[in-house]
Amino acid sequence: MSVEKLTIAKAINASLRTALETDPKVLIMGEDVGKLGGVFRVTDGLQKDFGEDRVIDTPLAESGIVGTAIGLALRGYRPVVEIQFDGFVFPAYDQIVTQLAKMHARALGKVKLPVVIRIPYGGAIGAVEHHSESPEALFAHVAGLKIVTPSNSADAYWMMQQAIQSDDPVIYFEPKRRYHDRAEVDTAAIPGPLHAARTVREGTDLTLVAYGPMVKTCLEAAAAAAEEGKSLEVVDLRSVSPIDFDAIQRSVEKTRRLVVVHEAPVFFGSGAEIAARITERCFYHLEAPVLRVGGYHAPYPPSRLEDEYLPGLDRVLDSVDRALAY
Amino acid sequence: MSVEKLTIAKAINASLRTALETDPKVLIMGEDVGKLGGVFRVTDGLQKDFGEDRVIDTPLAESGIVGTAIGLALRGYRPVVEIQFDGFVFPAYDQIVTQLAKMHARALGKVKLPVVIRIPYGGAIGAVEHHSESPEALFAHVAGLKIVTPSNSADAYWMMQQAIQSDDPVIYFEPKRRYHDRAEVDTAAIPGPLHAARTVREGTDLTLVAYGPMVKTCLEAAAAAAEEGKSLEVVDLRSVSPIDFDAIQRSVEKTRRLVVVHEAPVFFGSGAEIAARITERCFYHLEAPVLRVGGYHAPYPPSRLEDEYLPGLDRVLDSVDRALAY
Amino acid sequence: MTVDSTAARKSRRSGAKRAGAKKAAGEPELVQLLTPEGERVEHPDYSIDLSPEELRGLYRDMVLTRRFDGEATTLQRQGELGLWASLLGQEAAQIGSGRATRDDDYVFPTYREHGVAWCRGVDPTNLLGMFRGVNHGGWDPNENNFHLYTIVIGSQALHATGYAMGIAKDGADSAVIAYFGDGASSQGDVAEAFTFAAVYNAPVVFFCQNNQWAISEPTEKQTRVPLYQRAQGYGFPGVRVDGNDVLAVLAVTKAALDRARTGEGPMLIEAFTYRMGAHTTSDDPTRYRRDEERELWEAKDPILRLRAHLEREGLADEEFFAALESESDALAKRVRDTVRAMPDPDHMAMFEHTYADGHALVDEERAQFAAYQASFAEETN
Amino acid sequence: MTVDSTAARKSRRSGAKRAGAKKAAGEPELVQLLTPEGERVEHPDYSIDLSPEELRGLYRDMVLTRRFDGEATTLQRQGELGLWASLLGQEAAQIGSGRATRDDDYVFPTYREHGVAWCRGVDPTNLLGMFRGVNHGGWDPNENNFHLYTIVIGSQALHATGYAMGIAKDGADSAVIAYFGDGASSQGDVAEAFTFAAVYNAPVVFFCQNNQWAISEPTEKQTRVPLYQRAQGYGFPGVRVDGNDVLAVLAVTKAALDRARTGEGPMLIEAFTYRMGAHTTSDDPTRYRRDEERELWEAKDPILRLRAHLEREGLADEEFFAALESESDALAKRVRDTVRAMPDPDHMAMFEHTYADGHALVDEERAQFAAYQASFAEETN
Ligand SMILES: Cc1ncc(C[n+]2csc(CCOP(=O)(O)OP(=O)(O)O)c2C)c(N)n1
Ligand SMILES: Cc1ncc(C[n+]2csc(CCOP(=O)(O)OP(=O)(O)O)c2C)c(N)n1
Ligand SMILES: [Mg+2]
Ligand SMILES: [Mg+2]
Repeated sequence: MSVEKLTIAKAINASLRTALETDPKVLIMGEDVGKLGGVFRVTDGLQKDFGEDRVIDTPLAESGIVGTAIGLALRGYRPVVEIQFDGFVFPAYDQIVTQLAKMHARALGKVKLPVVIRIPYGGAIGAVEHHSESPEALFAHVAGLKIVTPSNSADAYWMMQQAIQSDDPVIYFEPKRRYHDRAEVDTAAIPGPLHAARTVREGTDLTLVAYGPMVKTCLEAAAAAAEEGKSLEVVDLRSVSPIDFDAIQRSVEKTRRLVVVHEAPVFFGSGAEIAARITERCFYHLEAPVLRVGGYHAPYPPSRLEDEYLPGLDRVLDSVDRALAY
Repeated sequence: MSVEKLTIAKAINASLRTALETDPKVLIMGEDVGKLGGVFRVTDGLQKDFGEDRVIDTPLAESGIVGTAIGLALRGYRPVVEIQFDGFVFPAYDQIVTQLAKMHARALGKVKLPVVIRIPYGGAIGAVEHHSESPEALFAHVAGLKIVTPSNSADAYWMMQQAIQSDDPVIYFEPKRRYHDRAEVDTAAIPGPLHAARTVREGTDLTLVAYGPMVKTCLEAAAAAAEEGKSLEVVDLRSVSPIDFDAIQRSVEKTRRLVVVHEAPVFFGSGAEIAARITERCFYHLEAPVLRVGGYHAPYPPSRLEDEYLPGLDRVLDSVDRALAY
Repeated sequence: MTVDSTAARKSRRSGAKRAGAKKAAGEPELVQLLTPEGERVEHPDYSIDLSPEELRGLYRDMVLTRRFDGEATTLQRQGELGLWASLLGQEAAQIGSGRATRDDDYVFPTYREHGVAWCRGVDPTNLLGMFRGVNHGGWDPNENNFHLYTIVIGSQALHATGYAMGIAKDGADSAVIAYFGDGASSQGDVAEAFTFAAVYNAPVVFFCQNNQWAISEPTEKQTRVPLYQRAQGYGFPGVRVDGNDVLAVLAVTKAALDRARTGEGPMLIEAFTYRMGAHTTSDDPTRYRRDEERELWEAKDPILRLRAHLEREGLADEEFFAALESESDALAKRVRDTVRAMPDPDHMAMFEHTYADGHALVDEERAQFAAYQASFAEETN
Repeated sequence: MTVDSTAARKSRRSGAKRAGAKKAAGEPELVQLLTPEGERVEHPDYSIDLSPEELRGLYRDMVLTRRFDGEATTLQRQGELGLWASLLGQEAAQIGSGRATRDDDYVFPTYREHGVAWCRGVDPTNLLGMFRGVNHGGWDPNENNFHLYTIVIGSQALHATGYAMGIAKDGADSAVIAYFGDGASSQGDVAEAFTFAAVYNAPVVFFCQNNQWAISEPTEKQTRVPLYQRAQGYGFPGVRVDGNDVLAVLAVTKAALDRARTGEGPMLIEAFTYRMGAHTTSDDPTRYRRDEERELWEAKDPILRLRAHLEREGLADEEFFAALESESDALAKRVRDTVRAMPDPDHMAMFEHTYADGHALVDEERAQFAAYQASFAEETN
């Protein structure tokens, strides 16, 4: 039987295991990914079963991790690199932006860098500073990277398979607050395209676009709105670069209203790009401006404030009401 | 006489000189800023006149430059740091994003980091890779930073004075292709607010918003459009964080059409934020969607292609026509 | 309290095999002034001469720090803190180095320097705010010249170096001490700090607590030679000190700070110690290390060691120990009470302090949020 | 061509003051096998025994490289290139190290390794594309195991280390050589490369061309001790070689590569040389250094040195030199002609190669751009 109920964390683990089994070139690298199995246990048991040569505890240096992963990829390996928390990706930012993203173009396609960078991201876990951020926009602006983020176990499994198979560098953002959400995974299914959005709830009055941890929040918002007689469609973006604008457009042409929700700060966030492009595409369809719900222009706050900082049900519904009021 | 005709490069030099003269805590730091006077000669003559203790040639390590500048600021200094070219800011990105931007909030306001980071940016100088980029969006998304960019000599002078006086970290992007543009600077003037936009040409049919190197391009576009009987208003943004949305809104309420122009890639660029927010603010005023003109989703190309990659007169006018056609 | 401040300039090699330079088979030498059994030994390069009162003071510092630390761990288990990073086992490294600093020196800690904070006069309850989640750092760094905890590994080494460059520019004779761990030694920022410190001859002491582990990774994952040797290649001296020997740490750190303040530039101290507990309360060390290792190090416990010395030499009586026990209890109670009473920050605090001079967007978002919150109040009305 | 490959393992110190280990007052020793006057000397740790043909080959490599380099400088002045980074003065460091590599080794250059590219068989005209602005790197790295030029200082040290880790995983006996400059030694990435290379015992040779300058900054702005010493602190050997002595560079590099391929791990070579020209054609070195310095180094010219040796030993005749002169002229002409004929890339090339597997946004922008361009064609019609 290939259908199993798995948490998101376990689904990623299973996917990494499958990759290690089927492709001898796949490597796992990062801080504490080996014996400990990662601080979230996402790589649990992999070093034990595949050895230190394939599941590599690295020195504590993110630029070094990504930089050596690039070298390993040049040698024909397919490294899957873990950044321990969102806020610790920045020491590697230079390697990601100036090397990983650009080398394929620099070489006119003559080298490929199939590197996956796993980043547990987002808040709501009561953590200290740097452990709750959502930096996806800082990567999406950079050409040469692909950015995906699953919201459920099946996607977690399959999108990791596809990310590893991709010949492009992929940043794979893991919604850490949802690691323990459990759902069915069919490991024998035929997955859809990696960068296609998915409508996870149909509706007619307004479209909610979200990805990663906010998909569940939006589904809850849609359920709550339904009780008030409002029919919200929820689109799980799944990919932040490229963005499946066609799917959003189709939905908005139907609902004529759009609210984009993410944890990252609104200013220069994904919502801006979506609002700008969908407004251009759907100018005559939109009954209301595209509204955005996200973090504020402030460092991620101390955890006792994160409930206020993060978009929750109420803030989503507040924006829905505002959009419907146009 | 305090009015002089200066190039942008000389105006910045004069402003740094004034700051060094008036505040003993001001320091200049960076690679080759001393004896050489910087690869663009922006710091020319300053080490000779103020000594190696104030104008510091640093080791070749951008994280080190920004990191030690933070330490110097904690000690009460006001370092003005040069990053030699836009594409070389990324090794310092971690220090900028996780430390420089966040320390004031982390300390609940008890420490201030008056650090200015000068970055010559943008293309059209026929340079090799990494020397022509426009990374402003990658900083604007990050709370705790302020981002400004002058388009002319007078602003170059005064905005540097204000950036140095600011108790917040300021990233000061210098439009390197305009370094040699010359204009009058009144060093005795009373400058307006650092983060206010300025209408540099009045018009009635459409608003062009630009900053840094693209202001001149937009003025040229407006002049060309005028010959065809189209009246374009040009707003020089001057500040990318914060953005003077009020000024844009006022203009758009009048012209009802907006095109945003920047060199940086369109995807997740400044234009997205401006389009999203102005559409929300001016939903019933806009006759056309906000259009964006910028770089493509590709690494900055080899210089023989940069004329095609960068927004020029024709591409701006093409978007103007498209906006007017709604 | 006297420490031979010129000592550090002498060659490290010259001390090999002599009394006080402890060296297990295959292990590099190590400055030691107090054996695990509490016996005073001499070292050719580093000497120290403390009064009984000073010795009792160091003991008190370590005991209170450990008690505070244990109380914080308990508070985390009780849900009062979100996380705690215990210093258990590293008391000597922290108290020894912390007590070596002068008031005008400046300290850049990691997130584990609770003992150093204690020495600097930071109220321990202030350290708990960030672990409780009510702030990101609850003290004024300039009040005690003790910077905020830095979580991004290695960053503070550069801040410390820059600060020290500023001291040199000011012509002051203060010094800076930058703490970091064995894991942190791999970060580029630490290497760049070494480069800047050396080139500018900055008065900064790099104090690496090699507690053998970076979460689950042993030091072999960061280096194949002892970390103190790193310094040589950058042109300044490095020394390994027994990090569980508070006297040796004090002597070596004081010498290094004095060296820095007299214009001799940076120095690297590797305090060889052991993280006796978990990395943080979120960590489960049984997954990656064996109990025997911990037991081995318990025999070198920094507090027991100094106690043995005090007892052996008759420098402290029962009354002292009993009084200290009460003082510990009182501290623990105060910490407990203070933490429990720590209020959650006001929601509007999110919008404070992002900028010193304000920012239009923050103003706009603050106003929107206030209106949004007010809308609930209206609904309830 | 034989080189004592075990040499590098011996202590560097043992060679001090002996023949071949040149040391000016206050300067560290330096492996040298050929004096500036062209006299062969022996070194206790590194030996070399080359046939006259091999010696002439090295001479030819250096002469052609310099001629190519000069031609490129001229082409830049004529506006055919946007920029040129000349290797003038560094021919021995590059030819010696380049010729030490085996075909299956992998090379990670900076932006100045034109001589190494030559040794690897990269057509020199291919190097010019990026300086002309028609591409960012015009060759297939895997064709000659010669990576693209890397402009962001220090980044490639990590790529080299990762590649070497891959070689080790494959169980191959190839090695990697990573080039970087004295300035680059300050970058955190280079330090992290040292750490990773040491921890994984990766077969990588770090080859630092200390040409005394990082644009306008002398090496004292990067370090206060000789750079080769940096390696020790990371647990692998470092050696300084006379970078203007092609024989010494060849011997030392070959030994280091052999060492790496036999599982002995990384090594750092500091080739002590001099950038005789400007940093690039955009640079004006008269602003920051004195002519006398250059003159001093001209006396150590790597090409003159080997020529003196060839002549002194009667290993090459007039005919050889004359033939080489013609070959140089031919190369120069070919370079000139090829560059001038290099077409500008098609505009649509902007949209190629950002991704290997495509990207919806790129497709959209490509189509928009094509339509936009077509609109001009329409207008003209
Ligand atoms: C840049 C960065 N990467 C990763 C982490 C996550 N992290 C926190 S502590 C730690 C280990 C630190 O080890 P060490 O430097 O030895 O200090 P110790 O915790 O042992 O005191 C890691 C990997 C971090 N805080 N910062
Ligand atoms: C990260 C980064 N910062 C700055 C630059 C600009 N830059 C180009 S070459 C150079 C000096 C390099 O000196 P060195 O490493 O000694 O190499 P050399 O040019 O002497 O061969 C600088 C600062 C760069 N290319 N990359
Ligand atoms: Mg540790
Ligand atoms: Mg150099």
